[in-house]
Amino acid sequence: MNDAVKDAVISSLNKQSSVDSVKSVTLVEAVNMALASEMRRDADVVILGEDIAVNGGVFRTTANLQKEFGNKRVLDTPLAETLIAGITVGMASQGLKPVAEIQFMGFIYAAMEQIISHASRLRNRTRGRLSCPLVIRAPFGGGIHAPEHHCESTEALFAHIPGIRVVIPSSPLRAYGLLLAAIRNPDPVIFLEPKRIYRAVSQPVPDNGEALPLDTCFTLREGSDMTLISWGAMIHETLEAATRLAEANISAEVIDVATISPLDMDTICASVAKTGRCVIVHEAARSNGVGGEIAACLAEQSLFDLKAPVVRVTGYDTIMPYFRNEQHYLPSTAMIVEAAQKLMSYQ
Amino acid sequence: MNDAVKDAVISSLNKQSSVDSVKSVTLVEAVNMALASEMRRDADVVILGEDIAVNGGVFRTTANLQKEFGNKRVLDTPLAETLIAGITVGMASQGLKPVAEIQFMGFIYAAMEQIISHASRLRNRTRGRLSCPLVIRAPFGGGIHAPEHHCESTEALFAHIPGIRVVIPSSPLRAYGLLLAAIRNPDPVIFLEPKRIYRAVSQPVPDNGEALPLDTCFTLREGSDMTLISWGAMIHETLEAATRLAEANISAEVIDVATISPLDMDTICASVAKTGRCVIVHEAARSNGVGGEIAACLAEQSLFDLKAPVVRVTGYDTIMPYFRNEQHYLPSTAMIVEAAQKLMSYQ
Amino acid sequence: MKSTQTFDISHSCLLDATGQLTDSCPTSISAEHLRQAYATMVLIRAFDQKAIALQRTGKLGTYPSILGQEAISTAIGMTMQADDVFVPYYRDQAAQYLRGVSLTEILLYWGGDERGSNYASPKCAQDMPVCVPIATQYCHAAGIATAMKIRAEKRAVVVTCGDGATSKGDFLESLNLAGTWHLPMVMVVNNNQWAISTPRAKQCNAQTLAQKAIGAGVQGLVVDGNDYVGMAYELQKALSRAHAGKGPTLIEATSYRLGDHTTADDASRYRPAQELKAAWEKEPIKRLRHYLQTTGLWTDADEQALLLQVKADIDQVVADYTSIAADAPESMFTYLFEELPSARLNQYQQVANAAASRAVGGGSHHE
Amino acid sequence: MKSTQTFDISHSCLLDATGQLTDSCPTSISAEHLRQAYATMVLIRAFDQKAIALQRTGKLGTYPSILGQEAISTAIGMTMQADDVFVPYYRDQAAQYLRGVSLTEILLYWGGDERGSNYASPKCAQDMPVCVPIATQYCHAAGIATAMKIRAEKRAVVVTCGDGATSKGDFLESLNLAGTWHLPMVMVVNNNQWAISTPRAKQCNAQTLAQKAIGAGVQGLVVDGNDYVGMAYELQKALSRAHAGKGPTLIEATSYRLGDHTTADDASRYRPAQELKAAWEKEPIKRLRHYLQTTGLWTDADEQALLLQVKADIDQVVADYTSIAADAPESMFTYLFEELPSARLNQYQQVANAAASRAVGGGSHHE
Ligand SMILES: Cc1ncc(C[n+]2csc(CCOP(=O)(O)OP(=O)(O)O)c2C)c(N)n1
Ligand SMILES: Cc1ncc(C[n+]2csc(CCOP(=O)(O)OP(=O)(O)O)c2C)c(N)n1
Ligand SMILES: [Mg+2]
Ligand SMILES: [Mg+2]
Repeated sequence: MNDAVKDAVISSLNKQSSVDSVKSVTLVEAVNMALASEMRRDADVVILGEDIAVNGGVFRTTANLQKEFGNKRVLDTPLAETLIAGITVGMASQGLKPVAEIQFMGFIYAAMEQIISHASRLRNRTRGRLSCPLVIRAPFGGGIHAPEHHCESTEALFAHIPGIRVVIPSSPLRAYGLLLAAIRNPDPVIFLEPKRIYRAVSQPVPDNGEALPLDTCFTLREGSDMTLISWGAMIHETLEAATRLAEANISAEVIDVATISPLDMDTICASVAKTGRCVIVHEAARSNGVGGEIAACLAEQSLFDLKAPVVRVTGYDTIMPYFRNEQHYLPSTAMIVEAAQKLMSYQ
Repeated sequence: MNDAVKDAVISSLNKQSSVDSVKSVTLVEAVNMALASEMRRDADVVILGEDIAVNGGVFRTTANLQKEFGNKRVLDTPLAETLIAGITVGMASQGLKPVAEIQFMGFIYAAMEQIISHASRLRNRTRGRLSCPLVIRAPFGGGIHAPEHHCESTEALFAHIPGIRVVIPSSPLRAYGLLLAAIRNPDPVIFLEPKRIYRAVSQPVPDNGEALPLDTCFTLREGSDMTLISWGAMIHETLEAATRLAEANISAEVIDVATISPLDMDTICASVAKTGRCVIVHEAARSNGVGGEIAACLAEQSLFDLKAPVVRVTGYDTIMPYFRNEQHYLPSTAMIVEAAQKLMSYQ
Repeated sequence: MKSTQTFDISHSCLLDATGQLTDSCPTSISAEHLRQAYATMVLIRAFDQKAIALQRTGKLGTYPSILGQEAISTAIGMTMQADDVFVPYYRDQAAQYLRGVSLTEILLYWGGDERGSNYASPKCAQDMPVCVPIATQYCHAAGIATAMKIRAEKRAVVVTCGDGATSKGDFLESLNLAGTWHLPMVMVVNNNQWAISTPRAKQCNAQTLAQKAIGAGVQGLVVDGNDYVGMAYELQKALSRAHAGKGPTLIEATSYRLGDHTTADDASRYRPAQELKAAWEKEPIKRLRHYLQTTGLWTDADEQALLLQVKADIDQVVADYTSIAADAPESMFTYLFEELPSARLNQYQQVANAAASRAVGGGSHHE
Repeated sequence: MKSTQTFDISHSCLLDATGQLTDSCPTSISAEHLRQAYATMVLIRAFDQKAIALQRTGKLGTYPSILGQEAISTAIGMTMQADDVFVPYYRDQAAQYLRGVSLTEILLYWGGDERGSNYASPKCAQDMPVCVPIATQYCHAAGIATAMKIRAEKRAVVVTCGDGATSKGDFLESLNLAGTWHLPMVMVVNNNQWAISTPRAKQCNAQTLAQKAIGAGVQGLVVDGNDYVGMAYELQKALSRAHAGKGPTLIEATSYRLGDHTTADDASRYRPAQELKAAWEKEPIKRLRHYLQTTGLWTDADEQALLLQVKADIDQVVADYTSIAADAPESMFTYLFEELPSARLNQYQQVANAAASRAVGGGSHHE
């Protein structure tokens, strides 16, 4: 992101957290606030999904919205993910701004055909005559002791698809600002919510209707020895790792990619130019994960800035184990610290 | 691949092409030969898909198989890709070895849920009690002046999924040997056929029932100045580029990845250790493509072998244009040569 | 204790294969309506033949012929309200034409040019482009109908597909939603008896495809799709129901694919010649002409004038089409997003530069 | 010219809500059969309560209760042939148990341990594990039935799902295939009136879910799923048809989800208390017991003995379950492929090493 935007973002991040008249909310509540705020502002915004209306969503992200906005704008659908994605495309083609929920990312695969073959292409196929201003939200990631198929982190599948944006917030504040931006964006956005931290932290989030930019990374901590890159729930282990590294006198910059597609490599390359070392952290399986794309861009654009190999600390290339063993799959703070420390041996 | 296998493969490659009593066949015919050969050998092999039986497939890869093997082993399905993938999983769970065809890769997306959530997991979910020895074949790639949605190269989506193999032949010989291996493999394999070269070249392929290994790259040409890596139809532009580079006294090694998941990085790293330079060529969109994974592995494992940035020559991050402009999307030999020449300026 | 519930599917045909009306002509279908419908069908059949010829001579890509299904598509175009939304499949040349899509645009689309779906006429600005992935358009149609319901508009969506499409999940999910949400939709299944090489009987064991509506709580019926009059009449009724908020209708329009699946197909490999011959006896244009001529609504002079006009129109269309140079290569990025993300500027520039350096040799025309 | 075609859906109930037979008991259902079925239902209800209690105390993960659907699942388990294949959904504890799956395995599965689907009994070695992605199992069932047909075996597949699942494309695609290929399948829809918070009426506008069979050319019927006798009888007939090569049957078994959707749900947020209360009046166990007692097939002494046995069995199951330590972390790679590709050896070693270094603190038990 350019410096002006960056300053604005960082100062707003700081401003918000210092305002104590503002209600502290969790990520779930921030999503709910953003939906309500945008639905009040824009009558074209409608939301739909399984169990989102009367029940308010299995995670309560859409709680009370049907009460406020009525059953024409808050729609419980039949159980059919292909359909949900497909009608969302249809609604968007006529100028509505639908926000669909897929109950868990593990059930989004039936929607892939509509996302890949239609949502991402409608504008291009019609040379701009029609467009597809939709958002598809889904909780993602493991770590909440859920049954199988409820722990997916397959953001890389979407990041490979041209014509859609993929956005992942890692705090209530960014959830609010990025979701507003996603809804207002005139093109399709896949918005993945890290459910492991849905209620992990609260943060004051002013309901001011201000969107965040969709094409920039967020630098959460500045540092000079290495760059730690992550997104979603893993940001928390990553920040913790940075704290622990600081105790060992290693200064780590932490970047929250947040908008994993299109990817803001400028911020990442600038950071690596400064630090010369880079650890990429994600929960998804390693091979062909988004970390691979970032490392590849570094190998292409920043090779001579690198003092050390680019290291990925990620989920393994295997099926996420059922929950008794899921902690053995998820990257840990210790693993990030260890990887980072190894990199310091390269000068 | 280890050296013994490598020698065997290279010698067999050479042997075959020198045997002139053997019929020269196209890639389409090689696929057909492999299917017939394995169906003769193994009564559990059945094939299914849209228009594959009576019609012999829209590309004729399954021509005449129903005549030989009857309508219990060669099944025309209704028009439903989710179903095709799902019944294939069911059949495989009971010990059949189904080989399903998806008519074009652009229509495989409806099958994603079955591939990701079931085919890849059945063995793991049941701790080996059940398994999924299936093959899903699909023609892929652009360049044949087909309508929209008929030109997909989204192999990266499958390469990110643990528990499945992704295999891509680039010659009739490898199509035959790799397809046999895929069918015999006890786990699910996505087998993508580069339709641009379905009939581009003929090659003597002995119908000897010999499978190729599924976990090794194929080194098609040895060289010392740089490594060119590709797969599928783009292998042809890549080999042509190597020839042109040789004319300019640049010695390029050419590696056909062929089994893009799991990926044989040993062969690639060994080559780059020798050459110090690497160009990765693929038709798919660049971001989060398989080229990214290879470059990332190099940045991780071979950083200090690299004399020059790892360069990707790929399709753009956009929707493949309709056919009047598709040539502007497809990487060309000239682009590969240009990228390679630039790399020679790094010493 | 046992009880039984009963469901009905009606079959209708007004204009039989010999061109005789089996009942009186509905008053909602005027003579002028029938004359225009007939002229459209003749035009579209001629256009279709020309498109196939263009493909054979390398001037068009793979093309799906409408041959045999002209009555269905024409009836859709003739009966829809201007502000309804049409969600076509790839054999809807007649309906698209009547909605305002130019024949040049249809050629452009099959000629491998995205601009063919950027309909210039404001009359069809809201219509969806042709949909290639089978049945996926049914979900769009249901979404568009939902938008109409949300906005409390008196509009309807007409969506079409083939018989093969009815096996696909998205067709069935959308049909179910249409019933559940009582959507203003008219769903037309062009049952042309084949899905490429797969005959209707291998697609589904039900006697009719219309009866899929029963499981969705939707009104379903079978209409002879070679009968223009019956087709138009049932569409009028279904559209009225939709406009009046009375819910969706599924119409199975039975016809026959008189051509190959597309120009890339050779139906003789899988289809009995006898069956094709028999189907020609029932084709829609001849029977409508017979009716119009025997009732004095159409004369030989009308026919002569029409054929001249059709030839002139099509020559013009082809001339327009072949004169359009390929779009700029960098257009592959222009419409990817409303505004190109900065992360893609590099690639945009790369395409543009590559094109500029190739351009020395001139733009690519239709080969 | 108009003609009409008619389709029927039958509704049946033998044992009514008061526990009276509305007809004579089918001879194919013996007294011993009924006693065993009753005992199973009582066992499974007690197991279900225990599982919920385990979840509440942190000893089990999210768990989906079978409460109210015991008759359907038990009837499936009682009527299937040993060499048939069962393709369950997640409320099939009774059928799975009767097929040979141990209750300990069921707890293991919901306790977050893959070994819960590695059924030790050879009796159910061919059965599919519980399926979480709704309706996807219908395709597997169709594939398994296809395998049987290819191999010309006299076996059948029974597959189940909920009412919500009938909206999903894969359910409908599979139903269509069952009809088209005349597959040896019995498809049971557990219509428990709710899909999480979505009531049956918001899922589909059709009067019954069974009528989805009509559009697929499949025999469809509605059975009172709280009536064990009727359920077992209709299943016997459907299985006989399947075994005899006479094709598939879709059975909509109507019941009611007497519990929350899962332990993660709170149905009071969306479901009228009145409706739940009314549903309890029709629940399946009481009515079967009433029938057995009034016909002298079951005594108070039988009941006492059964309850003692059930308690002992369940205590044993829980003891077994809680004594099983977590699987080795590296098992996440052991079953990924038949043979681990060399490209994954590194990661395998990494997990194993990490586990070894953590293991100093002891293995993870059920929290
Ligand atoms: C999802 C999908 N699968 C496969 C195809 C390839 N394909 C194109 S047309 C066609 C047959 C369609 O048959 P039908 O629905 O009866 O329509 P018709 O072409 O007969 O008008 C197939 C299989 C496709 N376009 N989309
Ligand atoms: C494809 C898919 N979408 C969503 C879910 C989340 N989910 C789990 S159960 C359920 C409702 C299922 O309802 P129904 O089919 O009626 O079965 P019931 O639970 O009532 O027995 C939903 C939406 C899922 N598991 N799979
Ligand atoms: Mg057809
Ligand atoms: Mg239910």
